Parts: sequence; structure tokens; C-alpha cells
Amino acid sequence: MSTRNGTRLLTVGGAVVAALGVAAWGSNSSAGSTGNAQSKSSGVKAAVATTGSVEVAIFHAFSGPNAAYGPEAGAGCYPAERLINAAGGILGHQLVCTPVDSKGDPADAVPAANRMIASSSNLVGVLGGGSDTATSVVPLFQQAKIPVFSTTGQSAFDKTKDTYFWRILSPDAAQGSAMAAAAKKLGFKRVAALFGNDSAAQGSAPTAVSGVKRLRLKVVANQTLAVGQTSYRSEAQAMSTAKPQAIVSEADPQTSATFFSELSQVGQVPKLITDPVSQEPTWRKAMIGAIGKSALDQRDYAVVAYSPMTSQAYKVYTAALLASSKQVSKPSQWDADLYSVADYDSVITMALAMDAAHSTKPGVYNAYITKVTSPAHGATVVHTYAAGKAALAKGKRIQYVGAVGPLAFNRYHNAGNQFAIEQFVNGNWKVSSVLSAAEIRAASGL
Amino acid sequence: MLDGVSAGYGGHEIVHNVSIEITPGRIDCVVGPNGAGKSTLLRAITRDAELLAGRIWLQGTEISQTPGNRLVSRGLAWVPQLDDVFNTLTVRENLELGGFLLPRRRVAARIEEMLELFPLLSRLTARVAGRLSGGERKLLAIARALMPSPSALLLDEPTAGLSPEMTNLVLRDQIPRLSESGVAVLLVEQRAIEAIEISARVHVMVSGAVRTSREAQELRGDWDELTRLFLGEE
Amino acid sequence: MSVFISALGFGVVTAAILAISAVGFTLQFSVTNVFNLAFGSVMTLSGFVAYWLNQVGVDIWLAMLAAAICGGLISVAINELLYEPFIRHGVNLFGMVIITISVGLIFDHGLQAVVGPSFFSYNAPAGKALHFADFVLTRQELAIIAIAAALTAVVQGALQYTRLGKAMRGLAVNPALARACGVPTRSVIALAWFVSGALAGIGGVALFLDISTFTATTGSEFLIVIIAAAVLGGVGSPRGAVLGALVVGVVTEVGGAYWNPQLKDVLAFSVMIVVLLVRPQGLFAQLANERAVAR
Amino acid sequence: MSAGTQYYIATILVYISVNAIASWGLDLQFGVTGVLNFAFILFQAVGAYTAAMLSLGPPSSNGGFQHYPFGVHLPFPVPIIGAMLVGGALSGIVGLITLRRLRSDYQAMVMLVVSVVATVVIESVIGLANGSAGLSLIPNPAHTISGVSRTAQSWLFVGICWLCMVLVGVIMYGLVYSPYGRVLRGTRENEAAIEAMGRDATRARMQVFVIGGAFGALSGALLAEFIGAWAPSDWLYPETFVFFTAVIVGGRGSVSGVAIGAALVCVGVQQAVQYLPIGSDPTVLASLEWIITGLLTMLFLWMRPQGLLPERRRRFSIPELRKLPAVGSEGAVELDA
Repeated sequence: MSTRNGTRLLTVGGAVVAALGVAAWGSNSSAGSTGNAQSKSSGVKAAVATTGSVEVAIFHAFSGPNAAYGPEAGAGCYPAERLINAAGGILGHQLVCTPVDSKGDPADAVPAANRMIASSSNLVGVLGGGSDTATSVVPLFQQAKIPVFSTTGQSAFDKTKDTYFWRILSPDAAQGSAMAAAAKKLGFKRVAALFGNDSAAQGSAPTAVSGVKRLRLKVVANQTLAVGQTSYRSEAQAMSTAKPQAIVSEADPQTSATFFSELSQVGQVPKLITDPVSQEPTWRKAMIGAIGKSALDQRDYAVVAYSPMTSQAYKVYTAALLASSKQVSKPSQWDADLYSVADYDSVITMALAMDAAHSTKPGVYNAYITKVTSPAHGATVVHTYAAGKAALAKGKRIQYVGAVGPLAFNRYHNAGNQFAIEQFVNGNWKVSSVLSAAEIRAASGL
Repeated sequence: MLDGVSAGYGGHEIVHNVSIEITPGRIDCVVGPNGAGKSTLLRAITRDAELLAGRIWLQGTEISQTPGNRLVSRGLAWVPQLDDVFNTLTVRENLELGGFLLPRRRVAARIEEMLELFPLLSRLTARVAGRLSGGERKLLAIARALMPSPSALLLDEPTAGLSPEMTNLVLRDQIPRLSESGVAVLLVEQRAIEAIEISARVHVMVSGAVRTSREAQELRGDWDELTRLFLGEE
Repeated sequence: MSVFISALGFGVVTAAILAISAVGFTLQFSVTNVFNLAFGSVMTLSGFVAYWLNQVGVDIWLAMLAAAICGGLISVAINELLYEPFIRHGVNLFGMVIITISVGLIFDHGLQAVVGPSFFSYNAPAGKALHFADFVLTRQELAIIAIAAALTAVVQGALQYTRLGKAMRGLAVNPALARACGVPTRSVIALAWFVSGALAGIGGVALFLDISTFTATTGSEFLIVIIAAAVLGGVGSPRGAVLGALVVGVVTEVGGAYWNPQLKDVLAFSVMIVVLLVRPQGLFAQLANERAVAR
Repeated sequence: MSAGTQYYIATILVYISVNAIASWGLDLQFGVTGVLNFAFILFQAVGAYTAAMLSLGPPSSNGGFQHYPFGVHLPFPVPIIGAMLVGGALSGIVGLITLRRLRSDYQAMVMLVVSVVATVVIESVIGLANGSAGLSLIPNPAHTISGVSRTAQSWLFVGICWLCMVLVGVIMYGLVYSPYGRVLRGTRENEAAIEAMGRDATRARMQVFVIGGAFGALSGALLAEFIGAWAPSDWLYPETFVFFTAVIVGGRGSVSGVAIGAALVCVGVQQAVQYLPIGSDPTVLASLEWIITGLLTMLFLWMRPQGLLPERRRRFSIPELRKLPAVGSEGAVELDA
């Protein structure tokens, strides 16, 4: 009996060793295959193979329920890649964006992140870790000393001690307060809250509801939708009965579309106060399918980070985005997507920090990120990578003001932003008003 | 009609080299102890078991290779031991399905004929077959099999699980009447004594092989001989 | 009261959508005894066929018809090319459940690899809302209810009164005997797969119209609710499937109106489990296949 | 070897052990005893949540951004043991509901529903386990060892996982290749015969349900402590299917086979797909992973239904059994000497 067990255990051991062999072979060969993938996505890189390239990973969900996160971040990374390489690269290195699928859940994201860290010798930065995976993967990047620019909205990172963590956009909680403030500013008295029960929506729901109450508006309905159900007719009926003037809402595309198409059947769809999700092409596409384009555009007020979309940096970004149709499918769909814009600024910031540090080593340049973004006496304000690189070459101190506006990172590496209310007019998002810090404080109570 | 048939399941031979000939108007019965392979023999004819060797003929046509659902059109009908009716269908529907291959306009008339033949069923046409008593059920099963007016009828232990009266009714009364109407009947039966009483010819099967085939008269009353054959003593 | 009435109305709409698919699922299961968890994928694939037709300007109701034919053909093909060979190969019924899951995964993700993870919607106006006392229904919903009622009636009638329908029921309950009666079992089984696939196609388009946006995995995501309706009614009984769909639809909507709407699916599923515990054969199992499923 | 490579290998090793433990749990239920537990991933989740709640401090200690009960901050290995107990207990409850009364095909269906219901409840009732966002900052017991490097801590955790795997493996051997194991396999092959021998088949199923559930929970506890987070997106019901594939590929009822199946299917396929030279579209790669998993299952059921390392048993056939017209009934029972 025992000998039989013994041989069996040996077989198990052998299999495990074999599996490890496969893994090791994988990690050795990965550099090559990554290269292949890249040469497919951009023809420019082959020419500069001699100096070697540096890699920025787009570490997001490309599959699963959050599969839109990946392409969204790609729409920020690839234009930056294009502009940086057009300006001669970073310290002679070409920059390469590499997509890595986190699948949107921690159990898949952790091995994916570890594989990426192990298999890439030239990884200098990461865009990623959305709300779905940030808490599990950010510590890995921290350990590996690789700067990670995250778009997570979780409050877990409001006072993070992770020095390699950077966040340009405000957390979900601030977003919720801003939505409440917007309801007040737009003059609505009877407000309903409608949030999905997914993690992204649940981040802003509590502060949105508490904000609306704090501002002494009447919360006529407060609904949470279980995402992905056949119908929300009963919820829609209850919403219709409550007769709100406006619905403060965040939910994924499918849930929103199902709910609002059913709401439009039982009554009027009131005004909507939404968040940056509503500027994402997938959400708009679904909602247009549900209630029609004109109905959506007349009603939707998106509360988003205030970015002067007329700014020079933004114009440079959109031009580069539209030119990146090889790597980004239908690039124009992303041109108003705040997360894409923030990811673009993230890559440019990393590149400028490397230039300022005279090093592409993540452990070195991480400290320079605040130095190229914070306002300082005599700093040259730049809006593009080329301008920043030129100024740095002349030995000047710079402040990069990006497409989302100034990037004022606090000591927890959170930049935070001003919020604005935008509407979709004549094919573009237009700022209709900007929310002041006082207005948001009134909603948040902080 | 059966010529050197060997049959079994999954390549495993259970029935060995059996030859039996049946003729219209006569009852042939196969008797034998449990596990002798009687049912497998019938299943080989109906394609529910594998025919491993030998040939099967019906009225001069070889049917060894005929698919199971074509046998009925060649004139072969079969009443299985269990699952002999469509449980969830009514009596009338059972009979209708029995006449599946008949021309539509013949079906209703043939059902009437069957109900005349089995008056017990005529009150029950709307009842679901699963709710019939054992005997009613067996009669329905036989009626269903007779719907297409077959030339040969295979009965697999028709009395299994029936009460003594019902056994009497089915075995003594109904089956001989069928045979008189000109059908060749091959009866597989556990109740050897009763079966031999109504049969013309008896085939004793033991361990998958036919030990002996005799005229029924020879065995009637000679129960010692039968016992000897069953127990396999030479 | 008005809340109750309107919830009841919504329940009927949900039930109509579920019923079409549930009848298809249960019909095929009772005839072939294959618990086909790739059914949702057939719904999705046919739904996408309708989408592509709809994109080039075909009216959605016409596209629904095309989806039905497509669903039927896909369904027959799956059975002939995959399930049948596996059954003949000696895979048992539980093995077949796993095979059907595999097929579903391959279909869903194959489709996803082609169309991407994006959202799609039909180009079809919901039509004007019509008010009946406390009910509010759109023309589209009325049409779906009518289609569901007509289809389930036709299927039920055909099974009850036609020769082929009776043969199908006979085949479901006793395949060996059906063969002995001369029923061309292979063709009848193929027909059952076709009808089931066609209902999946129509059910898929109806579902996608109702939820207004869909992805390459939507059909499979809703499959569980559909199976719940079928099982609740007693698998194998089309009439039971319709009643099961009504129970699920009404329980979810009425439950959603009076209780935490997030948990309305939980409510419907709990009802199903309790019903099965009390009455393991399902609510309306008279017609159902009493054949025990071999392990 | 760089630290990054070490972390990667450590991750692979942890995942192999965790998936082997889970696959064994399922193998005991499905492979050995023949219960189609389509809710299996739920028990991994239960273990993960329980371990998280027992090892995390109170919710307020991290700024109160997540909601959960308990938060009692117990030391290793209490949370893991607790997870196994809770997983086994819950498994017992689900088993009581489903195994006793339901027809076997409905059992599979009800399990599927239970899995979906659990997801909806966890996502909707935020206070249970922080909704869709899930729990994070779950402490890794190896990280509490001070004075050693992070890589050493990682290897320590690999050691914990492999120790658990070996323990579970030994238990599996004990269970599967014993007289008790024969009862279990008999339950799968021929329930009537087992009942005739005076053994209660339902009770045997209940027992493997509880033991398998505890193994599933153990795997979840280790996984959650390793990745530091656990969310509903980790345990959507299709994930159960991956374990089924692992059991089928490895060999139903074969302890070492299933471990190899778990390494190949749960870890190998996922990693290998990433190195396929088919362009850089990650969505297609993710789809491909599922397609390969599905194809593997079908391929094995067709070509090698006994799996890579077949279950070891003596068979002899009883002709009577072959008469049963059940589809695919192999008509063979085993009798071990």
C-alpha cells in the first residue's frame, strides 16, 4: 500500500515539475512573443530595436463584465505612445503599450500581474487596476517598484501608503458628492437615486444619496438594481410613481438600458444626472438603443472631472487618438471618455518624469512624477510631451498640465479634480457649468 | 424463422446458436429458468440487443439487418415484458400509435376492431395507460401490437406481475384466440406449465442455448421430463 | 392594489418571454433526455442572426422568423454532429450534461471572439404604450405575448392532437416501444431538436428585444431562469413550462414590487426549490416523462 | 532569478496547490461518488469569505470602506480551519436540501441555481461581504513573519499551501482507496446494489458532500489569503466547470490524476494561452481559454474518458447488468479483493 502511494506521489511530483517547466519556458519565451505582438500593433518599433524599448502595460479587463475597461485605457495609452515616439522617444527608448487582461477579478488578476512583472524586463509603468482588481494587484506593483496609474474609484486608496500608486481622477465617493451637488445646482427639488449593485456604482452611491439629503433635496426614491436581470419593470413602475425631476444614476450599460427602456414604457424618463460612465461609448450605445438618441441627449447631465476640452493638451490628445486607428478600434468613440483622457495624461506624465530623472528605471523616476506635475515658481507650463522634453533638455523645471487639467497630487498620490456638468450637444460633450469646491463641500460635508 | 442466432450486449454473447421456426396460427413458446437468455433472444429479433451471428427470416424475407422501426412494416409485432405501453398516453392514443404506419383512414376502424376483440378496453379509451391495472395494461399492450395486423407476434412474459385471474384471462383466453386469427405467436414465458398447455411447440432454453424443441403434446403431463430439462440433467 | 395589478401585468410579459424558450427546452429534453445547457447559446446565436439581418434593414419580426429557422438548424446540427455521436459512443446522461456545457461555452466564446465584448441592440421601436386599467404595455410587448401564446398553443395542440405529436410523446415516454410501432425515431428526434431550436431562436429575439441590449453571453446568462421555469412546471410538460414561466414571471415582478427588488430572482428560485422539495416531479407533471433518468 | 520571476513561480505553485485541493473536493463528489455538484465554486467562495472575515480586523480598522460581519482578527491557522468548518457545514445544508429528495437530474439543476442565488445575495446584501466590490486587504499569514524578505515570505506561503495539498492528498488516498471508497464508487456505479448491501447511498453522498465542501473551502481560504482580495467576480458559476474539466482530464476517481488535471487545466491552460502567437487581442485570448477548456472536456470524454491517469480498480462484468438498457451503462461493477 505504502509503496503504491509512494509511486503515485512521485507521479504527482513529476507532473508538477513538468508544469513548472512549461511555466518557466513560458516566461523565457514571453519577451519574444510580446515583441511579436508589438511589431504587429505598430510598425515604428522595429526600427529602434537597437536602443530597446520601454513598456507600459495596459493592465485592465479585456474580457468578462468589465471588458470595456481595457480598450478604454488603450485609447489613452496608444495616442501617448504615438506622440512620445514621434518626439524621439524617452531617453532614446521607444515607448510601447502592452495590453494585459486582468479579466476583472482578483483571482485572475494576481497571476496575470505576476506573470507580467516576471516576464517583462523593460516594464516601466502600469495603467490599471480598475475598481475590480486594484486592491489585489496594486500591492504587487508596489513590491515590484513599478509606478501604477490607477483609475480605481475605491476609497481604500484615499490615504494609501503605497508610494508607487498614483490616481489622477477623484475617488467614487467624491464623484457621488459631486453628483448630489449637481442636482442642487441644476435646481431639482425631487431627486431619485438609481445605482447598480456592481462595485463601481456602489462606490459613489452612498455619498450621492447622503449628499442629496444633506443639500435638503427630497429623495423620492432610492433604488439599487441587481445587475443583469430580465426585467426591472417593478422598479421602473415604482420609479415612475415617485415622479422625480431627476434621477442620479450610475449602472452598467445593460442594466441601465433595460431599466430605462422599461421606465420609458411606463412613463416619462426624467432628467438624468450621471457620471463619467455615461460618456463611455458602450453605455451611450446601449442607452441610445433603449430610449433613443435625442431623448438621451436632452436628459443626460454627466458630472465629470472638469477638463477644459478646448485646452491645447486635449486637442493634441484627440488628434493623436484619431490617428491611432491601427491600435484603437473606432478611435472617435473614445474622444470624450474621461478615463481614456486620464490614462493618456498618465503615460505622458510617466514619460516626462523619466526624462526629468534621466532614467527609465521605475525606482528612480517614480520620485520625479510630482516634480513634473506640481506647480512651482518659475516652472514652465507644458501641455505636450514634446514641449516638456524640450524644456527639460534646456534644464528648466516643468509643470505638465494635461488634458484633464492640472495634476495636483497630494501626499497620498491622489490628484483629485474639479467637477463639471456636461451635456452632449451637436455631437460633442460641452461643459454647461463647473461645480465649485464650496458646492461639493456642501454636499459631502467634509 | 430464426436460424443459428447468437446475440448479446456490447459484444458479450448471451444467446448461442438458436434456431426456431414459427408458423401462422400456431403458438410457439420458449420456456426456461431465469437468466436463460429468453428475453435477450426476443430483443435480438427486435434490434434491442446485438445480433452477433445467424439470420432471421419473416415470411421469406430476411430481416436480420432491418432497422427496429421498419420491422413492424414487415409484419412483426412485439410486446415487451416491461414498459409495454406508453404510460402518459391514453388508451386510444396508445392504439393510434400502434397503428402509426396504417393509412390514416384505417386507424379508427382498426381501433374499433381491437376494442371488439378486447371489450375490457372499450370503457377505458380515455384513460391514461399508466393508470390501468396490470391486466388491462397487458391487454392494451397486446392490442397495440396487433393494430397493424402483424403476421408474427412476439410476447415477452405477458403474465409477469399479473394476478392469477388475469394470468388466466391473458394466457388461456386471449392468446389462443389471437393465434386462431392467423398470427404466428412466439411466446416467452416464465410459467412454463401454463404456457405449454396453450402452445403447439415448446422450446426449452437453458444457459443461452435451446436444449430441446418438442411438440407441446409430448411434454404435457410429463412434468418430470420438463423438470429434468430445466435442471439440465441429461 | 394598482401596484399589484401592474406587477401582475409585468409578470405576464416576463412569463411570455420565458415561456417560449422554456417550452422549447422542455420539449427537447423530454423527447431526447439530453439536458441541453447549450440551449442559451442557441438563443444567442439566433439572436445575433436576427441582429445582423436587422442591421441591413430587415424588419425585426421578419428577422425573428429567420432566427427561428436558424436556431432550428443549429440545434439539429448540434445534435447530429455532437450529441448523437457522443451518446452512441457510450457517454452517459451526466456526461452529456457536461458535453452540453462545453458546447455552450465554445459557442458563446467563439461568438465573443468574433463580435467582441460589446453591447448590441436591435433597431426596433417599442411602439406606443397602451394602458389597460393599471397595465401599461407597449405594442412590442403585446406582440411578444401574442407570439408566446400562439406558439405554446400550437406546440401543445400539435403534441395533443396530431399523429406526429403523439409519436413524439410516445417516443419521449418509451423509445423502444415507439420504434416497435414503426415511428421513425431518428426523424422525430430531429424534428424535436428543430422545434426546440426554433423556439430558442424566437425566445432569444424576444428576450433581447425586451432587455434592449445584449452581448455574446446573454442567452446563457438567462438560461437558468428559463430552466427554472421548465423544472418548476415539471420537465417534459410544455403546458407545465408555460405555467412555470407564469409562476416565475409573476413571483419576480410581484415580489419585486413588494419586497427588495434586488432579490426577486432569489425569490423565484427559492419558490422553485421549495416546490421541488415538496413535489419532486414539478408542479404540473401529469404529461411529464416519468422515465427515471439513469445515473 | 529575479524577484519578479520568483513571485511568478510562487504564484503558479500556490495556484496549482489550491486548484488541486479544490479539484480533489469535486472529484470526491463527482468523480468518485457521481454527484453533479454545479455549485462547487460556491464552497470555495464560502471558504474565502470566512477566512477573510476571521483574519481581517473590524471593518472600521481600515477606514471603514468595506462592510462585513465578524472581523475578529484571529491568528493563522484559525481562519483556515474555520473556513473548512463553515464550508463543510454549509455544504451539509445544501446537501440536505438537494441530495435527499431530488431526482438526480434536478439535483444538478438546483445546484446551479444555488450558485446563482448565492451570487445575487452576496452582491445585493452589502453588509454580508461588501457586495460586488468584495473584501480586500485580507492579511497573508506569511507576511506577518518579520525579519525575512518578501520573497522568502512568498515561498513560505507556497510551503503552507503545499503542506495543505499533501495533507488533503493523503486524506484523499485514505478515503478513495479504502473499503469506504468502494462504497462511494458503488454509489456512483450502481446505487441499488449498494443499498442491497445495506449501505445508505444517500448518506454516502452527504458525507462526500461535506468533505468535498470543506476541501473547496480550504482552497478558497488559501487563495483569498494569497491574493488578498475576494469578490463575486471570482466565483461566477461557469468557473465550476473548469474544475469539472480538471477532474475529467485528470481521471475521475484518480487522486494523482486529478492533481495533474488541476495543474494542467486550471493553471496550465490559462498560462499557456497567454503565450500563443495569435496577435495581441486579449479578448480573443480570454475567449480562447474557455474554448480550449470546452474542447478539452469533449476530447477527453471522446478519446480518453478515463482521463490521463485512470482510476485504479478491478473490474469484472456481470452479464445481467448489461441487460440494463441505460444509455452508456458500462455494465461493469468492481469488486476489490
